[in-house]
Amino acid sequence: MANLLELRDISAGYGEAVVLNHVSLALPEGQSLALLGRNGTGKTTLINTIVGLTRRREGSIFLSGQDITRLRPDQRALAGIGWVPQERNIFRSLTVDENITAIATKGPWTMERIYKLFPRLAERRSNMGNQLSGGEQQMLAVGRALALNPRVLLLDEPTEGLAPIIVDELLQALRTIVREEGLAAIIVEQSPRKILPLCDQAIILDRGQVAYQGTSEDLTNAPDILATLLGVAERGAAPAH
Amino acid sequence: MLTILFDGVAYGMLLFVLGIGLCVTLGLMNFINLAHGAFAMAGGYLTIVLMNRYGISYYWGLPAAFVFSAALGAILERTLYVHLYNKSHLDQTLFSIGLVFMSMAIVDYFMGANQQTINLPPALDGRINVLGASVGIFRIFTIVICGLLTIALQFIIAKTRFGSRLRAAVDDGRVARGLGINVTTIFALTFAFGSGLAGLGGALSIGIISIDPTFPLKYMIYFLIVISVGGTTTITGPFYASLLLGVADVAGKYYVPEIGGFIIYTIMVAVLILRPQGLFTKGATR
Amino acid sequence: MSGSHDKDLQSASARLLKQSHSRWYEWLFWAVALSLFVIFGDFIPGVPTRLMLLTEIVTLALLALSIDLVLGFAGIVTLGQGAYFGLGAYVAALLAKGGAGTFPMSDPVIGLLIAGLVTGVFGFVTSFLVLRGSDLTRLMVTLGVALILSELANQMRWLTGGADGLNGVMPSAVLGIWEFDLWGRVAYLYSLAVLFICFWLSRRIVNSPFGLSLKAIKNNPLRARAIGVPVNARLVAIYTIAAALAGIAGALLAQTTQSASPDMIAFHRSADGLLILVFGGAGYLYGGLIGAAAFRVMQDVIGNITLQYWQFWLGAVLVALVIFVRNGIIGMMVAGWARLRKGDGQ
Amino acid sequence: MTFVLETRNLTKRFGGIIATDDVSFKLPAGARHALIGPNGAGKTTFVNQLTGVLNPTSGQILFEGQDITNWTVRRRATAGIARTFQINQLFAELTPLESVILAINERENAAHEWFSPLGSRETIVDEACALLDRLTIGDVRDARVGDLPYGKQRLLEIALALAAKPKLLLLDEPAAGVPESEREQILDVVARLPAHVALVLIEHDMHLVFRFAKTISVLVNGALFCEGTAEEIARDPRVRQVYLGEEEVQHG
Amino acid sequence: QEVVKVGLILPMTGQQASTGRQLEAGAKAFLAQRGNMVAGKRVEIVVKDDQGVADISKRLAQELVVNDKVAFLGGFGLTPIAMAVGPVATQAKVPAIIMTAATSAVVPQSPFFVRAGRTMPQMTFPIADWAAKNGIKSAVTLVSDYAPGIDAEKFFKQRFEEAGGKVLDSLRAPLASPEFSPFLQKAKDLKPDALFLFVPSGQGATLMKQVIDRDFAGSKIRVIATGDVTDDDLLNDMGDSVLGMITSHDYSADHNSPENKAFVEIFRKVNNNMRPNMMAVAAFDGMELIFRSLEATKGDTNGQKLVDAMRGLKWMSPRGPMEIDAQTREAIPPMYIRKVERKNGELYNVEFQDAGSIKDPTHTHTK
Ligand SMILES: Nc1ncnc2c1ncn2[C@@H]1O[C@H](COP(=O)(O)OP(=O)(O)OP(=O)(O)O)[C@@H](O)[C@H]1O
Ligand SMILES: Nc1ncnc2c1ncn2[C@@H]1O[C@H](COP(=O)(O)OP(=O)(O)OP(=O)(O)O)[C@@H](O)[C@H]1O
Ligand SMILES: [Mg+2]
Ligand SMILES: [Mg+2]
Repeated sequence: MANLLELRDISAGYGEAVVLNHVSLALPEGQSLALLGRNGTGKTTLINTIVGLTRRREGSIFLSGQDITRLRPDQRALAGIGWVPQERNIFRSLTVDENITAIATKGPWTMERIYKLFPRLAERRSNMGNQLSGGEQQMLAVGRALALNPRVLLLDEPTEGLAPIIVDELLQALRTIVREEGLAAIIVEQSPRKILPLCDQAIILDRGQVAYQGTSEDLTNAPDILATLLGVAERGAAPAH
Repeated sequence: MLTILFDGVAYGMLLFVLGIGLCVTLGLMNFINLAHGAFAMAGGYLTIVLMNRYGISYYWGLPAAFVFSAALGAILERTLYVHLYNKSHLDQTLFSIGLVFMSMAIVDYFMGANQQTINLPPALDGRINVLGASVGIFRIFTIVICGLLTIALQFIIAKTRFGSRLRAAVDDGRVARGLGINVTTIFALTFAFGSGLAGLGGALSIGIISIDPTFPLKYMIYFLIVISVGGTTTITGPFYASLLLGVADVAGKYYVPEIGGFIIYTIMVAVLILRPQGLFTKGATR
Repeated sequence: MSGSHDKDLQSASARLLKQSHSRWYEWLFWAVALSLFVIFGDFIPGVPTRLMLLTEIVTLALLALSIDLVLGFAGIVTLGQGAYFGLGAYVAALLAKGGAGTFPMSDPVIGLLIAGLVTGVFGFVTSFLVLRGSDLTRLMVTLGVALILSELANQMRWLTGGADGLNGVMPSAVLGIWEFDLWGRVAYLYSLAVLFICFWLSRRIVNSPFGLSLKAIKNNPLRARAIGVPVNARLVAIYTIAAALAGIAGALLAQTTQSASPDMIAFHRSADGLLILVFGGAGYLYGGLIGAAAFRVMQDVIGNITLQYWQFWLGAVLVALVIFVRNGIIGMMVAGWARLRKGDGQ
Repeated sequence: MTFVLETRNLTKRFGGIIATDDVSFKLPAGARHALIGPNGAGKTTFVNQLTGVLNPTSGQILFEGQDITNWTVRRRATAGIARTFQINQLFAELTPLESVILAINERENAAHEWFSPLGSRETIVDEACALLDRLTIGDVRDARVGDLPYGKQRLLEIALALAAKPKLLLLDEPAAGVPESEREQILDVVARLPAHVALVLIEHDMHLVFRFAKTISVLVNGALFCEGTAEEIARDPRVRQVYLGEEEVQHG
Repeated sequence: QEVVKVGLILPMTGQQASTGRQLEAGAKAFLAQRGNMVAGKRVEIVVKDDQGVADISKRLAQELVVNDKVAFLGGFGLTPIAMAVGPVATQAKVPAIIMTAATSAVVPQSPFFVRAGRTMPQMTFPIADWAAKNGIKSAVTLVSDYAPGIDAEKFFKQRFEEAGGKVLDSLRAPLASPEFSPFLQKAKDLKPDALFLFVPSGQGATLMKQVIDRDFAGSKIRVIATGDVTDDDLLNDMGDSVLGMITSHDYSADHNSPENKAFVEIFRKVNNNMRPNMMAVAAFDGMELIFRSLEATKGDTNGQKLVDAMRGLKWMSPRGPMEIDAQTREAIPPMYIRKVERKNGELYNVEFQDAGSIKDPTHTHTK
């Protein structure tokens, strides 16, 4: 099966400092990947490198087999990369509506559909970006990325600051969307417990390098790896009911 | 009385004309472009040259000034201004002052240091009676043009997708890029347009004042006052601010001439203390 | 980490303290400034006398230093420092004139102190205007204050001489000992000494806890408030101090040129001060000093080459500097130094 | 019982939106309280009014029995109200050490000293270093704050609030962006605060909430939806319906 | 061969730049006409740009004296600039020729000041006289709100009212403002017989534009001014609407004399066909003063001797007969009433009445 997104041997950094070292990954249609790692290991850097906003030093990036390494960020976005930045970065002087329409492209994700996913946003549609609560901003950031009608979704900690009831819904919804609409997604998360059941693959970064790469199922069943690489032994993913 | 009101409005329009391009480059793009006056000067001098040397009519001079300054703006944006968007306001100030110095010397070199004026076409010259007040035709002409421009601009900014993409790019250019907005092109177009407006403003203003190489510095204070009092988020804000300042200044000088020199500055300071974001901004608090 | 804990703490405190120690290059800087007196003081045959220019540079440097305190450290963009500069100039000039060249009223040092005091008070009063608003707002409010003041200077003819300026400004000998001379020798040493004292004070201020709180306010006033920093009081304090320094700078210029006229309070003073500071690099204290020297010398050199069009080249240098260099001349030197050291390391 | 904090009929409107709806709320000294609720329920707005960032439309706020409704942000801070911000509010150009020293200086009334150099008071520097170590960011204390990874910035955010040695500490999603492993650490630091300090935690991570809180208030649409002990809230089906969803709740 | 240096301190950039250019051009024209040798010495000009700022001019003066060892200073666009240079001239005993600054208070500031230009009352008295004699009973004055403007207002009022006229109101427009309409409207509303104007020579064009726009001619109000407003430099661009405007001044490029013909011709030749104005002629006469004084001292550059040699000098200038008052060191230029007319396709101030030579009336001092 053809890979929708493929990274080959990516190194990147800021200024002189190299933060990412030779990261490779491949993501076929309909699959999602959990990107894990402690603070400062380079998750955001990896996402931003795919978006095209960090200085790439080596390696190449393919989207549906097409080399997008040399495209500008905006061209990559139009080629199908949808991005939810870690700090949300809602356009503060645009209303909720405008935040979406400003970047929307034609496709299955219309404004109505986004508002259906986040009814809370619909109630605030004429609020300015800087007049939203933290969680509302997060919803808008996700909605905005969907409005691009992307083929690949890059979500940098998309559940941060969302109420538990929404987190569940959102992750479920993302999983369905990715499967059914043939997208691919990379989801950065702090909590493996939440994300692993919903993803197909998983990568753990450690100091800019891939420390673990495999299916998320394998990782779920490897508490020692989770413990050493992420330090999360004590809180398993035991089901509640 | 009515004449004074009308003169005030007309003076307001002069202020607005001087600042209109800046509403775009500083107001919308958030670039401290003190070189605004240089683009206005370019438009003004082009019109003078076209009229006085080549006998071309003022009506053609206006669009020509727009096109010329816009082209100049586009070139400078691509070569110089692009490097400045990500720098601090302070760097932008220094840079644009540098451009002002250069423009003054260049104009001095080609056009000489003395003041230059134009003679308006007869249709725009002279005065007519409106509601019993005698008013200059050219002043009406500027009021009409400014009013139309304001409406059109405000529409583009507030209601079109281009407007929201521009504001998004200004809010956070990096993220806007990452979300598919071609910030480079949008900025280039907007900057060129703003410069064109500056040029048009320059061409209009020489119907009322004369021009010399110190123009960009001499009137810098005025166009900055308009923008800061009106607020930087809309076009209508500076428009109303110009009207307010114009009427207050003219009426003040007419009725209490002793304090004539202080009025405009005092209003500015008072407004900015009471409403630091400008008089006509929506309450954007944070 | 806990093993070397004590030693670690030691060095944290020591490292902070070290930041406020003076470095060798600082001593070099002042030594050079002093040696210029010998070189350009008409002691060496064939070398032109440039002490007047140097004196002008010193006053500008002091003006830029005062802007650095509010802008580089507290983050208040100001285009109105000329107001305090001019006020200081008028106060000093009026004192010198009033005392008709006699001690103590016309004594330059006393004049400086009074000028600093008066402008400090005026700075305190006006500081409340700059507490709110964005960069642009503050720029315009400070500019507005300066414009109003300069219009006042023009209107209060009975006191200021209006547009003609004050004449007959005759400060007495400095401390009653050193007469101002045609070569500007006394003027230079006197201004340099004043600059040095003001600089030293500023340096203590920015390296103190008070200075730290200013930097915090500049970075994030919302957070500063939330941890209990009295933001407004701090801004008022530094603005007042800076105003007094600007006043002293103006007083220096008035005394050494024996005149005061509306252009000492005009817009271009504020603009020059700001330009010079950004040119030299804001936030280093030395930026204003080096900027003033570089700016004026450049103006002088280019002006000698092309009398009418020097503005073009000056503008070109400004443009290039902003595009290619971060943080002005000092920023350039710091970056160069870092690269050099790195080259050594490899 | 003495109350550190009390609000009376606190209401905040933004145009047509009622962000805080007639909230009367009491917090005893030494409380370990959590404030939860759906997104946009008005939690941050509530905290902003307590700390003075926003002025309430109507109602009163009392701190240790005094009406502080009209106090400035800073006056409240010096009186002993500290907070962390949901979205980082740090001093990007300073180092973590400098940031914390600054906060301690303010507390110790040493920040207006303008003549003695920074670092001349060793006790303050020592305290700052110790605090940073406690929050596991001692190793980056001389880095530029703006260059720190997000998670470390979150920790510094808390360090700044702790440095003030507050009587009332308001934590607005302190763990957001912090990896699970370190979340516990944060709570430990917070839990070790003196018993008389009243703590209010806003968090969407229910593990943390239920481990930490003795009492919980639920805000919905700006109004107090229900209050109770942690057990009561965990069991409340209405809370489950509006907020918790299927979230599994273990009570520590 | 010995060199005598003349240091000219001129505003070559900024608001006053056009003044500086005219002054420099005038001095150049003089050297082109007269040659640079006098009393066996070669005269050299050193030009410095003071940017119109007083303390810079003071510094430049000092450097010219100390470094360049100039024997004369000259130029000075504005009163405060001349004032600032005064102490240097006095201390260094170097004659300083005031070419532009027109306030009467300047020359008494230093015993080494000598004026080659003219003073405010010398310019305003003739037009006030003319107005009174030509059926103008009432007038309104409008001046720029700064010292020379206020001088103009004062002297016009004084002279005009002495002659039986009445000044209805004295309006002052802020120096920097580009808008004159409230003042012009007020003047119009007062319905005087004439409106008297004075603005610094740079602002004439803007003012006249707005004066014309307000249609004073239609309301039977005559517009009169000192020659600054219809500056030769700017006149041509102002257009036909200024035709017929009456002003008083000592120089017009149109002045009909062989001296002026020669001056205009050489001036245009060496200065890129520029038209000379009152600044240019003042610089030209300033150089004349320098040369004549050097001739008189036989090349001696002792400052006191040079100044003494200038006292009472008389010569035929392009403006007409010129004299330096032996007592006050003030210039006594000839004055004319002129009217804007079209000549050979260009606008000129055409002199139609000789107002004679006027001593500056404000001076009572001797020395
Ligand atoms: N703008 C920057 N300049 C310099 N270094 C940076 C910059 N941004 C991040 N870094 C460094 O790059 C490294 C990786 O940071 P990154 O933000 O990618 O981590 P992360 O895994 O996303 O962490 P977190 O979980 O905290 O979000 C960190 O060590 C950080 O200090
Ligand atoms: N300045 C403002 N203008 C208008 N509405 C605002 C403003 N600030 C906040 N709101 C609205 O008030 C409501 C409460 O916001 P608040 O930030 O307090 O929510 P929250 O409970 O903290 O939510 P979250 O859990 O998502 O952080 C939100 O619906 C928000 O859109
Ligand atoms: Mg990250
Ligand atoms: Mg919140």
